[in-house]
Amino acid sequence: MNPTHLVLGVIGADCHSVGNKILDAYFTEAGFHVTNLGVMVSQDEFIDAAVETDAAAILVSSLYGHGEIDCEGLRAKCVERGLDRILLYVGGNLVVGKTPYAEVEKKFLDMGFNRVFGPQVDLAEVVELLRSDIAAAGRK
Amino acid sequence: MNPTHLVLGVIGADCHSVGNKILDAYFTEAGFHVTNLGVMVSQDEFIDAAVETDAAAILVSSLYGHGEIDCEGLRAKCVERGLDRILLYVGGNLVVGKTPYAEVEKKFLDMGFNRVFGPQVDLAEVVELLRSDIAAAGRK
Amino acid sequence: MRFEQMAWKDFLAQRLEVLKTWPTGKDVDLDEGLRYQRGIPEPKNFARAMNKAKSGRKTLIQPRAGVALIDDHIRLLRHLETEGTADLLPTTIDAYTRQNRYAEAAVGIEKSTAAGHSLLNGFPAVNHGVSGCRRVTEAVTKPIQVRHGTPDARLLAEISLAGGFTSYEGGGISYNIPYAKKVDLGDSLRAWRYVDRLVGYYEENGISINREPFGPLTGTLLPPFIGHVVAILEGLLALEQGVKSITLGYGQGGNVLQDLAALTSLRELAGEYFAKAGFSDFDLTIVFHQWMGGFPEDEAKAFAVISLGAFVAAAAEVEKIIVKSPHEAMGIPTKEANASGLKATRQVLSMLTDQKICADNDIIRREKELIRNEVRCLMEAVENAAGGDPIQGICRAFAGGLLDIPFAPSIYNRGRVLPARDNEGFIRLFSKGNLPLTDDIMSFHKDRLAERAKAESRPVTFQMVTDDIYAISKSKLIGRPK
Amino acid sequence: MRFEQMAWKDFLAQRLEVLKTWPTGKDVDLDEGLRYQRGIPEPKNFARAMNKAKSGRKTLIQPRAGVALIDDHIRLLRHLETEGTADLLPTTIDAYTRQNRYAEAAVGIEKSTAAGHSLLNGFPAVNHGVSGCRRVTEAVTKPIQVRHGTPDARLLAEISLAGGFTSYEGGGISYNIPYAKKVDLGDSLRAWRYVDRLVGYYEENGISINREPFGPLTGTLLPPFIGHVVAILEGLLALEQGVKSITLGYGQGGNVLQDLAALTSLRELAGEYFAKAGFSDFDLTIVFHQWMGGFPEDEAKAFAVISLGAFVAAAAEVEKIIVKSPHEAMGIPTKEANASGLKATRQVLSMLTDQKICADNDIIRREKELIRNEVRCLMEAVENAAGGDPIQGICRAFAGGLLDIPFAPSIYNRGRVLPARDNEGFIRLFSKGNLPLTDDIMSFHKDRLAERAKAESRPVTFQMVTDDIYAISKSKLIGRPK
Ligand code: B12
Ligand code: B12
Repeated sequence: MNPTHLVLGVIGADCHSVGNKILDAYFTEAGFHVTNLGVMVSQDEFIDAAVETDAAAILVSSLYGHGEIDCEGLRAKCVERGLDRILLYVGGNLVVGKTPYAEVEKKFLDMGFNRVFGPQVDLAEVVELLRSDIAAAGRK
Repeated sequence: MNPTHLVLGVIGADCHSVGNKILDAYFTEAGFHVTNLGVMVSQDEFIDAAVETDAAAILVSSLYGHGEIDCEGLRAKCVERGLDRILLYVGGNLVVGKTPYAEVEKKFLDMGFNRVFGPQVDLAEVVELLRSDIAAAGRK
Repeated sequence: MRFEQMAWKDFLAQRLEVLKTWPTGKDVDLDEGLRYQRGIPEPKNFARAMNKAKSGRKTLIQPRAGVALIDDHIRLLRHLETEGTADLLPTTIDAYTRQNRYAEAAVGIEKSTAAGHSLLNGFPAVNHGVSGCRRVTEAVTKPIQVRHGTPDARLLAEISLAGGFTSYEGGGISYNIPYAKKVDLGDSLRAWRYVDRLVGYYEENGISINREPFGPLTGTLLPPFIGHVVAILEGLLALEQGVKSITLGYGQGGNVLQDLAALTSLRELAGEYFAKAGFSDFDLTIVFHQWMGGFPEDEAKAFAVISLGAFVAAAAEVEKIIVKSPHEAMGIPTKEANASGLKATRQVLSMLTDQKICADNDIIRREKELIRNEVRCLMEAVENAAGGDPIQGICRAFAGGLLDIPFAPSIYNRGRVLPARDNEGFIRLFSKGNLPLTDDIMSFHKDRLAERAKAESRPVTFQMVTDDIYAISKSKLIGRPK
Repeated sequence: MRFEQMAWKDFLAQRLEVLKTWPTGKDVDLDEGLRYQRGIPEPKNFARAMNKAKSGRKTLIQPRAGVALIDDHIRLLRHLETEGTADLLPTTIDAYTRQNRYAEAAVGIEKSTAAGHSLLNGFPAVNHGVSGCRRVTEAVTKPIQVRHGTPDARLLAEISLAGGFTSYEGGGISYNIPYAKKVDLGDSLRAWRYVDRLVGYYEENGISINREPFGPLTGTLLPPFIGHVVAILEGLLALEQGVKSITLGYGQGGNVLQDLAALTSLRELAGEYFAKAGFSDFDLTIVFHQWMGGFPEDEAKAFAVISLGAFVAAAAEVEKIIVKSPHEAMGIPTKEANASGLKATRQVLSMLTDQKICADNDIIRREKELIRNEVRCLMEAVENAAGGDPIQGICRAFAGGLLDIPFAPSIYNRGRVLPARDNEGFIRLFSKGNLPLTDDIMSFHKDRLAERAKAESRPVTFQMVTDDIYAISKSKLIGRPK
């Protein structure tokens, strides 16, 4: 069985690399094939890599506060590029300033992300969710 | 000119003696004649001392939180004992728990105190107020 | 000094009277209490927890907390053990109960029920009686202690020990002089002999109950040696009555090196004096109290004071730290504020747990030597005054000012000692009153204060003391002139 | 290595290009900028404030802060200087500006105006231009600095210095490797040579501008010597261009003794290397950064981390401390949260100001010696790689992994160094990558880590590193297995 492909990266002009390295290690360890684009990744770079690897999901990080600006339109661009079933996960310190999680979640769900995570998320739970979301989406 | 007499003490079962010693020193220094009853003073003891010294004001401290219970009825008792013009000041941590000052002030003004002070009060201001209140009350 | 246990028949005779002082007293049955205590799971035994902390070199955290009504009190404690991760729980007793004014406590309970929130500054355990106490101690999972300030705490001890508490704070000096005005010192010492005898009886019957004299006293610019002498004397009196698990306390003074010296010397000196008096079968542990004087009103600043206290506890490797809250300056904390003090403390402790920090240096050694000499002066004076009877010795020492606690409210305390900080924030004496300190010692104190006076271009006066009292609440350690 | 100033005509030629990179560049006039700076009152000069802190043995406090719009930014800074009692003010630049993406910053300004709150993570100073900067610097009473993370910060420097800022953070290594992905290291070093030359020009004309290389780098488990080498190299490059007031930084590592050793050795070593390179006319000061890694989410715990940092700053007697807020783990702080971090820090500093605490002991000496040897290894390697040209040396050293910053995002960084904490929380190396450390040094590191591995019954692996990265945010210093 081929491992499921994921694309991972930190969007925009964001340089926070520590969490990214940990996510890479964690999802690889969990059995996924991770294409890690590192920090400062543009929407197009995410999509190119997803197309290229036939990825089941794109895992977007944003730590530095500009997530709101940087992530806008990603879903539309995915659809445009034919990635209509791809899962979009996003996590980190997504907006500027300490903000109730529910508010942040709504904002990013509305933008078309499938799941939204705060910085204190338990990665084991993310892996569970990802597996079941992928299964539900009929991919493996 | 005779110095104005004050009665000072910590009401109820309250043992906080540090502020009391400082208040004693401060008002004495400011030129008042202070009868300091120390800690754990009952309403009757306050009134006895005020009667005895013909005091212009009673300065009640309460730090330990039971101020609400301990101070109730002091004004009525003063009137009963013929001290109808006496000034009643109260200060300290007057109720149980961190409470907005305005709320505490209202509670104690309603009980018949002339002025109500929090623990962070500037004593110089209190002396000013006391002087003008005494003058206004037509005493010296 | 001779140390003798109270005769059991005297104890029992007194007991009849004690239990009559409030209706809930009749529900206390010594043997039933012992049986009940035997059923308490070992991890909930306070004495055992302190002992484990010592062998595991852990610092346990404990808040203060108490409200008028049982259900509220339980909710409060549960919050402190879950959200606050308290290792040890308290039940702080209200101020009426501390003065045996149970009728007023009853009014407080009524008014609190009516108001829907606590109008009492603690838990009125005597009024709630044995069954009320058991509801509390059964509702929590951590060892739980009675914390109060009661000169005559005999009935409270009977009820709360039968009620499942496994530690009891206080002592005949430390719960009289700072907490009362007119209670005869001999009376409180004898009342506490009764309490210690009661704990000794539990010990003889296989139930270890921790005892903790109250170290910080007035919490206000207390030079270490004064608290240490009181702690050692109360320790001796407790051991005399059969207490085995004893925790001596010291309140943060604010100068880190003085605090470190004080904490190590307390452990060493107590051990030595206890051994010299012939005691060997005891388990000595140390508790550190975060700053006991006036706090800054601002919560961020209060967190800073709390964290600094936690730092000292970690550096000194004490077994327990009593934690303050960011509401300290303003009023009894909400359960959330109380838990947040615990969390800040926990964070500092766990970040420092594997570190060894400034355990020893020349200044610490100098201060330890000083404390040792000061303690010796006072202990000798008490021994000389005792004529064999320690209680007698203590009463005479206080009467003559050989023992004297700064700023205390009791009329049995001379109140002639005046402390002030030196130029580095060490607490020194500027007036020794009648304390039997040698000229050498006093000239050290005076020189250090002269140094500060010079730096501030003003004489050492009561104004300096006042400035020092306010200092920490105004974001300083030393009350310098503006 | 030879140190040579950039030729003035080269500078001016470059300058023409730089000022064209965004429309606001055209408003910068060097001479007018000098005149403007001459009018700034002395107490608002940052270099002077740092110098006074050194001679007066004071630790100044400074927050980070920046929002998109000028008026909001002013309100924020004023709150920090009044309520927060900040001694020094910042203007933190947004992340688009840092990447010279001014068009995106413009979008951010628009969206922020529309939203009524800042959608940018800092102040877009280039977009606001000289006049916008002057509005800010004139609105405050304290010295004010540009804080950012910009590999090519030439235009920002031109605008902000003409705009009245008197201190400028950053450097060609420290504002590239941790902050960028694909910016050529030689390019950023040359861009910073321009910035330093600009500052040197101000100095030559009687305006002292403080320069501060960014010490903490990735803020994540950085062994002191790596940051020190970068700081010393950037210091040398700055002095080369005529900078006089230089502040070197170090970020809290978490082990108190290692932090103390790091801070004293940074001052000593920098002084020595600067002198050895022939510089004498400089004013060196030290800045300490409160914990730069992941913070605990809980605000009480964050206050504890903040207070512990303040403790170290006080014990080390540094001239400046950069302060975090209780919101750190969650997002850019509100002005209230930011001020509360300052207040907690102030409280600790002022309580410790007259105290001397663990300034020196055997462990501190051991660690200082270690750091000195490690720094020597790396500095020699850079010198050898330099062939006379320090910029060349630095580029070659990074290419060969002789300099290597753990966890950095830049492709010009090898990223093969892996640090982990030892059993007492000291940061050690478990993989040195290609760092030119001697076998002696590495066997010390390995022994210390082996000790921890043994205590935890597990090997030293990447899991241990991950555990250590999370540790402080999970209330520990060392990431022990459960
Ligand atoms: C030291 C201290 C103690 C010492 C007291 C030693 C002694 N004998 O004096 C000890 C440890 C013994 C103690 C015991 C208790 N304490 Co106490 N104590 C404090 C503490 C930390 C400092 C008090 C102090 O000395 N401040 C310094 C002096 C100079 O300031 P001050 O007392 O506030 O007085 C000034 C002002 O209030 C004002 N002022 C006072 N009265 C008046 C009157 C007038 C007219 C005016 C104008 C001004 C004025 O001027 C004074 C001089 O500047 C405070 C908290 C704090 N402030 O940080 C708690 C505090 C007062 N204690 C408190 C409590 C509850 C108790 C206990 C009941 C134990 C408990 N449940 O925790 C017992 C009391 C038992 C009893 N019978 O009274 C609470 C009160 C809570 C509330 N009101 O909601 C406080 C606020 C702590 C807290 N947050 O829980 N305490
Ligand atoms: C270290 C750090 C830095 C270092 C980064 C070094 C580097 N190259 O990595 C330095 C000092 C360089 C830095 C710079 C800046 N930083 Co910074 N930084 C931090 C800090 C303290 C820790 C980040 C970290 O490494 N955490 C440890 C890792 C393991 O956790 P993590 O990054 O959160 O990642 C985990 C989770 O978020 C989650 N996750 C992340 N992405 C995703 C995606 C998915 C799909 C899932 C499921 C989970 C997930 O899983 C990860 C692994 O557990 C945080 C605050 C904090 N957390 O305490 C601020 C913080 C992220 N930084 C912040 C800011 C603003 C900046 C700056 C813009 C400067 C400034 N204005 O203050 C610049 C950024 C410039 C740029 N171009 O990006 C802000 C962001 C504010 C906001 N969102 O409102 C923070 C929150 C601090 C603050 N409160 O102000 N920073």
